[in-house]
Amino acid sequence: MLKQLQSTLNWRGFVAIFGFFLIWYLACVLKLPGFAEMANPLEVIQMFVREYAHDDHYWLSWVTSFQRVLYGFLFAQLFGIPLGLLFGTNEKFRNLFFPVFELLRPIPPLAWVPMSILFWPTNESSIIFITFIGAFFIIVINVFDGVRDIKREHLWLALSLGAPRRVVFLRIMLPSVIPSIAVGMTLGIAITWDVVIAAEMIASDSGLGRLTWEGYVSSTPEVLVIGMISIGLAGYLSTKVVNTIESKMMPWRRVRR
Amino acid sequence: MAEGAALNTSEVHGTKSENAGIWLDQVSKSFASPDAGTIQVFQDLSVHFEPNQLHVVMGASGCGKSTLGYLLAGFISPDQGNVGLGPNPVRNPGPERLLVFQETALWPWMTVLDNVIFGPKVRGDADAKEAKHAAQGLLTKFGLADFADKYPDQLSGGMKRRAEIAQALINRPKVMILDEPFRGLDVMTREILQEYYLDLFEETRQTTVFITSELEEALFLADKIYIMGDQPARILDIIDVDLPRPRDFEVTVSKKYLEYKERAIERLFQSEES
Amino acid sequence: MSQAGSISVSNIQKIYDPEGAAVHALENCSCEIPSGKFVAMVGPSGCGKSTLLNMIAGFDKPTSGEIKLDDQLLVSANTQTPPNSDRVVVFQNGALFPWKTVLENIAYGPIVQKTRGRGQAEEEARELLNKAGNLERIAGSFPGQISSGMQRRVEILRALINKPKVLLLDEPFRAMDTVSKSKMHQHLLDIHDKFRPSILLITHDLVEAILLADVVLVMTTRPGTIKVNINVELPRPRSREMILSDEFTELQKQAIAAVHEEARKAFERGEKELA
Amino acid sequence: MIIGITSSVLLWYGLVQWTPFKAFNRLPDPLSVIIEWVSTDPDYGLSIFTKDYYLHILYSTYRATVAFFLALILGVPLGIMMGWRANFNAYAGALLDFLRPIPPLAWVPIAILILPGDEPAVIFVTFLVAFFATTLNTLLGVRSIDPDFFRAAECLGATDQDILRDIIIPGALPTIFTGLQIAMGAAWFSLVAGEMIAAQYGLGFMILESYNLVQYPTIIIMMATLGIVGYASSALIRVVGKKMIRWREQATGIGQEAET
Repeated sequence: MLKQLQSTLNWRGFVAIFGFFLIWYLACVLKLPGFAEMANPLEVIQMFVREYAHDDHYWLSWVTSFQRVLYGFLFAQLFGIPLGLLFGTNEKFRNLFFPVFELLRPIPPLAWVPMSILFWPTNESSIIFITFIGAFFIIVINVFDGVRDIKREHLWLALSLGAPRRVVFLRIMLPSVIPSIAVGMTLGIAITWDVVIAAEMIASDSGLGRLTWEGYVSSTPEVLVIGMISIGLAGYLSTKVVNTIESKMMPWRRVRR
Repeated sequence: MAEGAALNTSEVHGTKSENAGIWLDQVSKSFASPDAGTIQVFQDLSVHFEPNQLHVVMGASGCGKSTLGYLLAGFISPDQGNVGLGPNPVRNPGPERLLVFQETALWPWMTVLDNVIFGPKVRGDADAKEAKHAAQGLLTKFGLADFADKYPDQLSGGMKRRAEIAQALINRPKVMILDEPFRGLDVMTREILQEYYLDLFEETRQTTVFITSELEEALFLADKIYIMGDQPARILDIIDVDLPRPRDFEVTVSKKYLEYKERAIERLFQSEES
Repeated sequence: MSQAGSISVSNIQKIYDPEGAAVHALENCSCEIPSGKFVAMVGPSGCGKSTLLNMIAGFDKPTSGEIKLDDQLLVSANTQTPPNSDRVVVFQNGALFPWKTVLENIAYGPIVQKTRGRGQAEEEARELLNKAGNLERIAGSFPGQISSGMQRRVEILRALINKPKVLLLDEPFRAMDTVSKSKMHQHLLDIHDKFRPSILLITHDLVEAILLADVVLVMTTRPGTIKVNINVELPRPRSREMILSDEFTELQKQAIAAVHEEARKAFERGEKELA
Repeated sequence: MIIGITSSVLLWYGLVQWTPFKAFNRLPDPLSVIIEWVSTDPDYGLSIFTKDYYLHILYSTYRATVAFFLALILGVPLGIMMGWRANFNAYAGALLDFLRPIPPLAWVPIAILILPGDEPAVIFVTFLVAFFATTLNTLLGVRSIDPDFFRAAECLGATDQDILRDIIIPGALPTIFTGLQIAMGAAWFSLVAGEMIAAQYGLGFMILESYNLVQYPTIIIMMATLGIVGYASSALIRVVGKKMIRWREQATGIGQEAET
């Protein structure tokens, strides 16, 4: 954490990020090709302070998107973790259904949009479903890999000390898989935001994704940029929260030298 | 070795009479290999490890030493033949034959103390307080009293190995099997741990099968050295090591030690050439 | 083969400063590696042996003091001669390039130094493999396909083809079993007899050190400095039977006395630092 | 395996046809999908016998390929420079870290705004995800190279150019290929969204369009096609990777040679 802070706070990093904004500003002011209709950073800030910082509609977009991410993410955990465990521990079940899972996995989550809208009664539930799909496959695969990577020595040791099956599952297998669950969570939260934003642009009238898209449609590039930055910030915050939860889940990793 | 343990070791390891010999009788074992069909690791292998001795099984890497350990511990079963402890055949893992793994098998998500009391706790043969007391006693004896509440990854390699030995000993096994327990440690730490283990053994005389690929380690510890050759694994030679006990590192410069060493090296070279 | 290659280390001090806690790795450390001699350095882990070797190789700089190669300044606090093929390192965990064949690995030095063309370099590499005991059959193998002992031999050959003045061996036989190790000792002794480079060998193994070296340097625990300097006057060529001689035993006793005290100090400190 | 797949398809059929749940009844059943897919005269105009079907595949594949190779050409050198030169990494790494939290798909509107036309915009967002994956994995690959390899090369007299050619590129290659596979998957992911939002051809576009035109079986056909094409493209990368990293194969495939 501290290290990361140091590396982003080094002066070269500042120079690079400042340079980025400067080029953006100059491109707009000089009306370079493509930038004629673009807003420059100062205009974006002005717009934000003047019209958005106090705007309920804007903050509601945050809440809406966060809710969708949260539900999609939680459902993906709720179904993904047990399914991954089942694939990992039950050979019969795996032989039966893993191929089906593998057939569905390469289909990009957003391709599910129309089916989801058809199937689910409300727009909200269909967006949550697509979000769920985005994280679900990654989580299952990670948990499954986690089960397969359990060190056989860890299981043998428990067995030879006389542990019953239930204890082996709860105290040896589950904790072994936690790091893989954590990896699935990190990847999952990033992809969830990605999916929510796209789904909102395609099939919703609310949320940060929609806000950004409307910025484009209504030719107010300031809004478009505000939307993007908000989404970036939201994604960053969620990742931080997820990382905190992960380190709480693995106290033994926190103390690693 | 750290003093000040309130615990009497015989309390922990049981009395000598509880120790038993462990054996393989005409054991065959093969494994499926992806590119070479099946590999016959053992064919009609018979070995008898007598009680109350420190047996060292020594051979080059890949000769089937670990498989031997796993068979004795009951992690794998022979295709043919029998493995047994005292008069009884064994087929499953059990707390009377405990194996200390190569590298480390401490569960990283449990503190050192939780790792050590796992056995008594899950079997329910001691109440929690009793188990904790015994574990703390052992940890103190092993110089790990200050580390009971740490996680394994906070320990140095040498400490992990000692914690693992404690994790096994608390269950009062009749036989200890150690599969290259000090591998991967630097030589100096290794030597110190060898002294540790030797002290422990000389105190308890617990039946031990110690697997290693290091000749120096074998000579320093053993009552008997079994030199193993491979494909299929067999015992090439058994050396009775008649060096005085208790031993310390002075012994490694004695004439007798060096003669044993020379003989063993000869034997090992021969086995490679054949 | 260049006949020079004497290293002189004088008054080296090295202080690492991670997060403000100054760690004195080496203090007042001086020693000599005479031209063509085999010097072994033993000491507890973390005593700064590898640091010293890295300085000679040109990977690191001292805080003060200097190291000279044939009376030329190699490193000091403000000079650092970059690594070069006159001082080649053989690494603890092996550093053969896994994506190049054995032959390509050995021929690599002359090719990148442009002292020889590819064809000629590979020809020489092949010769060297043969001289080292009919190893030509592994020329086309990748390092991952040969045993770890064989990998070490190839790595030493990869160094030798450059005719280095000094060969720096950083615990190269660590984690090998007794038989492979014993064979490696013989190979290394042969190589030293044939090519006569100066050799600095870092090891934890006393028997290995005495059997191979002309001089055994025992280092203290951190901050590292030379504790004892043991001259090994066993005749050459040497063979492993020599470990049975009284002379050897006597040397071994000397070394054990010096090393074990330091090892225990280091061990106990290591445990304390963790608590 | 076959039982698993068959029973799943049967379950799907049963749910759509025989259950009283409206939600399921609205979906197309597998039989009608397959009939439509292999029909010479499809009801909704797209089957394996129609030209348009392949046109959509071609469009999507073209976009994914262009985006992928752009990502490869820009991402790999950038990743290498970042991994090799700490100072360069201080600039580029900070900028990348700064931009990365913005999901690639959030770039769609701005891409349409700035770039001339929808086509470059779709390719741009597809490129963007692939680019991040490629760059970061290349960086990881370079960092994962054992530092002793660099030192050994220096000892042997290698110049920077030699080190780049003989150490960095071969050493990072396995990780680069892992990255390329991830990049390919991510590219398809973005492409579909991009096509849904701003394209007139392509699989993603057709999925949404079929929904608007109430041609439900076509949606499933397009989804399945996407799955197949996506899978094939990452399989292709895997095969190329295996070919290029021959030493890894051999090192683990064949047993250890005997020692003298």
